Amino acid sequence: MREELFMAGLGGQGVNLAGQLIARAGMDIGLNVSWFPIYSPEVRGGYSTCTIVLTDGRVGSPTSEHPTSMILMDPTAVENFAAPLVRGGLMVVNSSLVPERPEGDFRVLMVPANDIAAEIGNERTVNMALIGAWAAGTGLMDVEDVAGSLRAMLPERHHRHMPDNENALKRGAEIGETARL
Amino acid sequence: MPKVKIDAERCKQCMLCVEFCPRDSLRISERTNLKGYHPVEQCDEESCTGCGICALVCPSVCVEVYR
Amino acid sequence: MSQQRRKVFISGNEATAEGGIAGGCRHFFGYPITPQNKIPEYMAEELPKIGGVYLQAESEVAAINMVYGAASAGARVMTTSSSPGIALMQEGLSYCLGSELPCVLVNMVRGGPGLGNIGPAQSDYWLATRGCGHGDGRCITLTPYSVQELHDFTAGAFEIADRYRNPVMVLADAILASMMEPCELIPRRDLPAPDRPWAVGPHDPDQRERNIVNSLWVEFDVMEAVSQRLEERYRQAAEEITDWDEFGSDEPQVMICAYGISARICESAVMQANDELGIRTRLIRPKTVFPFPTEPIRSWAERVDAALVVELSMGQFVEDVRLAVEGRCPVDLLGRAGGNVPTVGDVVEKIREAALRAGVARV
Amino acid sequence: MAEAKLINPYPKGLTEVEMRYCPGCTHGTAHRLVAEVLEELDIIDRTVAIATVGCSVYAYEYFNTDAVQAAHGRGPAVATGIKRVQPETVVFSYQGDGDLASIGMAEVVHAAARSENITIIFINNAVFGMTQGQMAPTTLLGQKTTTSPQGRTVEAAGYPIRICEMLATLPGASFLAREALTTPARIRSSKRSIRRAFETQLAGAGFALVELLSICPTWWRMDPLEAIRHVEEKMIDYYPLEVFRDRLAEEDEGGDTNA
Repeated sequence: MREELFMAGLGGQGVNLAGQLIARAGMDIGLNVSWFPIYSPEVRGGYSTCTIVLTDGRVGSPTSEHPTSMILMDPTAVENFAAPLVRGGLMVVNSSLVPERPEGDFRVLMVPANDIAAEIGNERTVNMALIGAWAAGTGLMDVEDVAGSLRAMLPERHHRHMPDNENALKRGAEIGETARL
Repeated sequence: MPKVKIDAERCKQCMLCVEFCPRDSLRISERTNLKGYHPVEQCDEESCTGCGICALVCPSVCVEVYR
Repeated sequence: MSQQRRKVFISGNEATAEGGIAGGCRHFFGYPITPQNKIPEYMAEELPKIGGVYLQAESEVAAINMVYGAASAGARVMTTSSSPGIALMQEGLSYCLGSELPCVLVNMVRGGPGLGNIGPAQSDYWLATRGCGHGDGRCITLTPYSVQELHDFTAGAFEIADRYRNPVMVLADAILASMMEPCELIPRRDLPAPDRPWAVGPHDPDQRERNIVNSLWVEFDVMEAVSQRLEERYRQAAEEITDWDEFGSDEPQVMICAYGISARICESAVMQANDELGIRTRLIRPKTVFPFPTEPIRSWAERVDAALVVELSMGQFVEDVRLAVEGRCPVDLLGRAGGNVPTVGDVVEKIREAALRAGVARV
Repeated sequence: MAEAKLINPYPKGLTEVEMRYCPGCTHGTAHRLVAEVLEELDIIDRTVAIATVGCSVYAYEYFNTDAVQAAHGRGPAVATGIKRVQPETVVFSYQGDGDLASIGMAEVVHAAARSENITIIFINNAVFGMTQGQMAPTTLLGQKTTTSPQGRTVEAAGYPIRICEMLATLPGASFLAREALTTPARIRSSKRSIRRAFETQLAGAGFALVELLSICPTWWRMDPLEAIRHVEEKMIDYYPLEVFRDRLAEEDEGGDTNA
């Protein structure tokens, strides 16, 4: 298998960290992985994108021309980056910010990530809801595994956020399950 | 008797020792060293007090003072 | 290695810095420049913990001369920078070469000339393999293509530098610097001091003559003898440490030559060409570019119908490939610049064109 | 009367190699003073001399210590590298005015700013000697050189740089003195400052620099005595002889006050 995931969002939305988590989780379940970022020139507030390759073979190129899945976190991301997604690929969209469902020859998961985070009461869990949906939607990893990798990545002082993160991952995964049907 | 010995082959005839000698006991010699300089020599052992100024000002480090 | 390697998920910059520490580096002198700033930051954090020294120099010029001083004093020492900074270091590097001082430099190449940009590039190929100051000195140049290799090559560079009494440059790029991958870290350990009887420092004058680190040889014959000694050393290095990797078809029609990040892209392209296009393709990937793996490239050139070189520069690496191939097969170039990187599709298309021209593929 | 005894044995800090300086050039004097200080402080075997680029490029042949030849102007950076690896080593960089005040300005300023625990011997003879008499950053206004043939003017070349005064603005500079290698008294005073500069390093007190006004009979186109007069009459006017900073002494005084 070879999954090429492309993620895009505004700086500050935690795009890169979320991407690193997915790659790290992939490594933890025994896949070969890479994570490659492209930042816009502004250090903060600019655009963030990253590409994650997950494969049981050689990673080869860490960049991707035609991603097999995408996580797009805001309207600009959908507008600018959706086109190269492969036919039949999976697009995870933050529907809290992108109300209109993108149309195309691909599967779409509308995940109200900001709303989920608000309900959980922790706005930093937005990207966890999206990751949960992606994980379940691709069927590549269980959210429990993702949570385990997150715990390993986070410094001790942030472990108190783990319940919120796990909650958001699960809520996202529930939505993700629907795409696999 | 105080005495100044100058390594004739190292002397470059800069004259600083001659000029600064308070007793005028040094002079340029007639002879020529391998570099073509006329090395300084002591001309007046009697007047030398062994003050060492010649050695102090010598940039070629070629003056020995005996006292 | 007695201790187990620990597998972590880490950026190229961090893997490089940790590789330096694993290689025995306890002295780091550097100056900030994107895209390698994570390395000095990492060193500033870690070296004091293990009794090492991190010093931010006032310029790259000063940094390389601090390296020169530290190497003279017998330390395993390194600096890291990116293209314009490495350009500034050329004089000091030349002194290291002339004085035969082991030291390690890492160059995370970015777009140029001039201030260029901070995108990935391989356009310092000539600088690394031909340049390195004036005169007849050459830098031994290693070209990692993954985070793991950045770590391993940087660690190994110190031993190579000591073996040949020569600076070693690890030549990578902005992508390798910033990307993250799993990496098995070489455990940190205290290495014995390198054997450098020529190093300066406190000594008993009855035990040895005074040591002088110098590259001034006014007499022509002496200077020529130094140049001949260096040349002999490079010839020896060519025999002993020339390294490369190969991947793909065992009976190739097309040979691709690429190093570093370009080789990563080519690896994917080779898989596609073999599996989807049915063009039998093999990647030859130098892990050292000075000394250059002339032999494998030459020997495959005898057997393939076409060669393709992929590099992030306008045709620098290709010259070494052509020197190796010596007309045995046509050599095509896919060169990108300025931070742009060819896609896998671009490379596959080039493979197809090369195969078509060589008459080994239709469509 | 007892037999006369040699009162100035050849300094152990110098090798037997004959210095290749022009007749009268006070580089030789400076070398001797440094060598005597190294011997008196008993640090010859743990000193590394740094020879830089200029007339004193061969200093590594003259000082009887381990030595490193450094790129033009980079002596303080090389000294920093050595000192950071071997804090127990005494390191000094011997630099002329072209080397230190022109191409190497950044290195010396930042070494002082860091209070790098090294010693700099700075020879100021107001001219580039090795490259045949060109204008230096310290060339006096009106002074003729091969690249200021009509005499240095402010319009064309600005003002000469006073290194000690400039470095004195940096708290990291722990010992700064300007001396002249002209008269016997001044040469003795020079040696005191050189000794103090090494003592500063030995005490771990940080950056020390001694500027020595020197003569260049060849490129000043004067005989050595004229050249000495020129220093006395012209150079000292612009470059006053002074101990600008002596942190060890300040600390001693501070100690006395507290006692």
